[in-house]
Amino acid sequence: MNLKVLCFGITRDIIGQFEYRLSLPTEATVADLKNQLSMQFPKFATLKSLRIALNEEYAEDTMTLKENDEIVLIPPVSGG
Amino acid sequence: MNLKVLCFGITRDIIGQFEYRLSLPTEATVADLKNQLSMQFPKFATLKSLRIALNEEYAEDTMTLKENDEIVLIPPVSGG
Amino acid sequence: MPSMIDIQLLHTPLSEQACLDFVKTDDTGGIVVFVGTVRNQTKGKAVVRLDFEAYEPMAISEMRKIAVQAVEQFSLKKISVHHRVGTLAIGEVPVVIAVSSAHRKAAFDACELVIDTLKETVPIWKKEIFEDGEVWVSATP
Amino acid sequence: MPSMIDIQLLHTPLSEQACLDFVKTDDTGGIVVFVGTVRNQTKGKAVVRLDFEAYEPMAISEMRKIAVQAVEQFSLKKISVHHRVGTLAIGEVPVVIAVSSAHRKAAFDACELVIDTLKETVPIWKKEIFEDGEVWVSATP
Repeated sequence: MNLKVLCFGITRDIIGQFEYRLSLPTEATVADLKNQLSMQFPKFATLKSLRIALNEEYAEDTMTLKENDEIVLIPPVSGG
Repeated sequence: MNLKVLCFGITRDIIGQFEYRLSLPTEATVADLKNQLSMQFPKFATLKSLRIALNEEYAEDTMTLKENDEIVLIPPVSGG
Repeated sequence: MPSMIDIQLLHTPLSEQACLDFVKTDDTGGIVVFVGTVRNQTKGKAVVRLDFEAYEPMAISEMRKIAVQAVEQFSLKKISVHHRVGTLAIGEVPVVIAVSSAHRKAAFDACELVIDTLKETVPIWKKEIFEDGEVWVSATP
Repeated sequence: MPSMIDIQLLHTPLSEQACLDFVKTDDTGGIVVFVGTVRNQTKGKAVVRLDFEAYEPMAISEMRKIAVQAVEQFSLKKISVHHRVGTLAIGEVPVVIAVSSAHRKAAFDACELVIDTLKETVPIWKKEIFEDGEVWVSATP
């Protein structure tokens, strides 16, 4: 399936764009997405953490992705 | 010696005036002053506490009073 | 450390912004402010207004002692303590305490210690005025 | 509890007074406010400015979750959380958190927990701009 991922903060700098499109097998999980990104962008290994938000909520690694999900990369936050 | 005592808060209500004059023997202490006030005004026994300030500082019971001291009655404070 | 400490006992309404502006510095990490307000009731009984009075010179010197101690203990950048006296209506502000610090934890701890200590040692008294009487707060058990 | 909670993510300068005014109620015993400011240096290196960005809808919903949790846990009267995004100069204010409570201890504890949690869970990022480069704060070890 084709997914669109939104990239904030340092993840946008690493990937080089705000909206990143990629393909994953149907039933792919959040963990699969993280693995795919780590392979394509070795710099992700330098981050303190990487969380994924699905539809404006933090997602567990085991959750399954769907084509129309709003998928967002959340590197370590630093508000306040 | 003749002393002048300034009365704030509930102590002014108990004594009935802001400046109260009384006589105590030379070398009288803060404790002596408290005893004298308690005898003259039994309502002092109803207070949670009574501190004496001498010249803008809290005074220990053992401190000696002098005629020109600024003596102030400090009932329980309730600022803030 | 006079320029780090701003102590005021005022007969006019307090300005939270004035306290904030005093403590802001370019090397501050966090500012914590405590604002006291006059509550509309005590133990369920409606309060009409509060009258505050102070033994003014000593109130100022005791507030200053607390501020100096807090600056030293918590390495504060700046501190502002304003207390009002006179008659206050419901919702009005008797006290504002603002502190700034490099680390926010120290700012929270310092601000809380300052208001706790102020309520124990500073010679200021408030009288609650009810519809049917009045009482000096905390004077008797 | 919508009327007890005021969450705003703003592209314009914050007003501490607006947060204070929101949380003041006639039955409040104490108000505690945390004000973040942009510091002029990080580990001794001069900061020129900070750029804040947010995943806006989720930043608002996460701030609201924290506020709801704080109101319940500490029986707060009201809470106001304003966060700014965009470019901020030294001394400007990225965040203001104001809480009101019947008891001041609860107000201090709540305000501190809210800023601590906000810094852990709300999707907002800041980039420090130096004379000779820039860095996303806390992104890498």
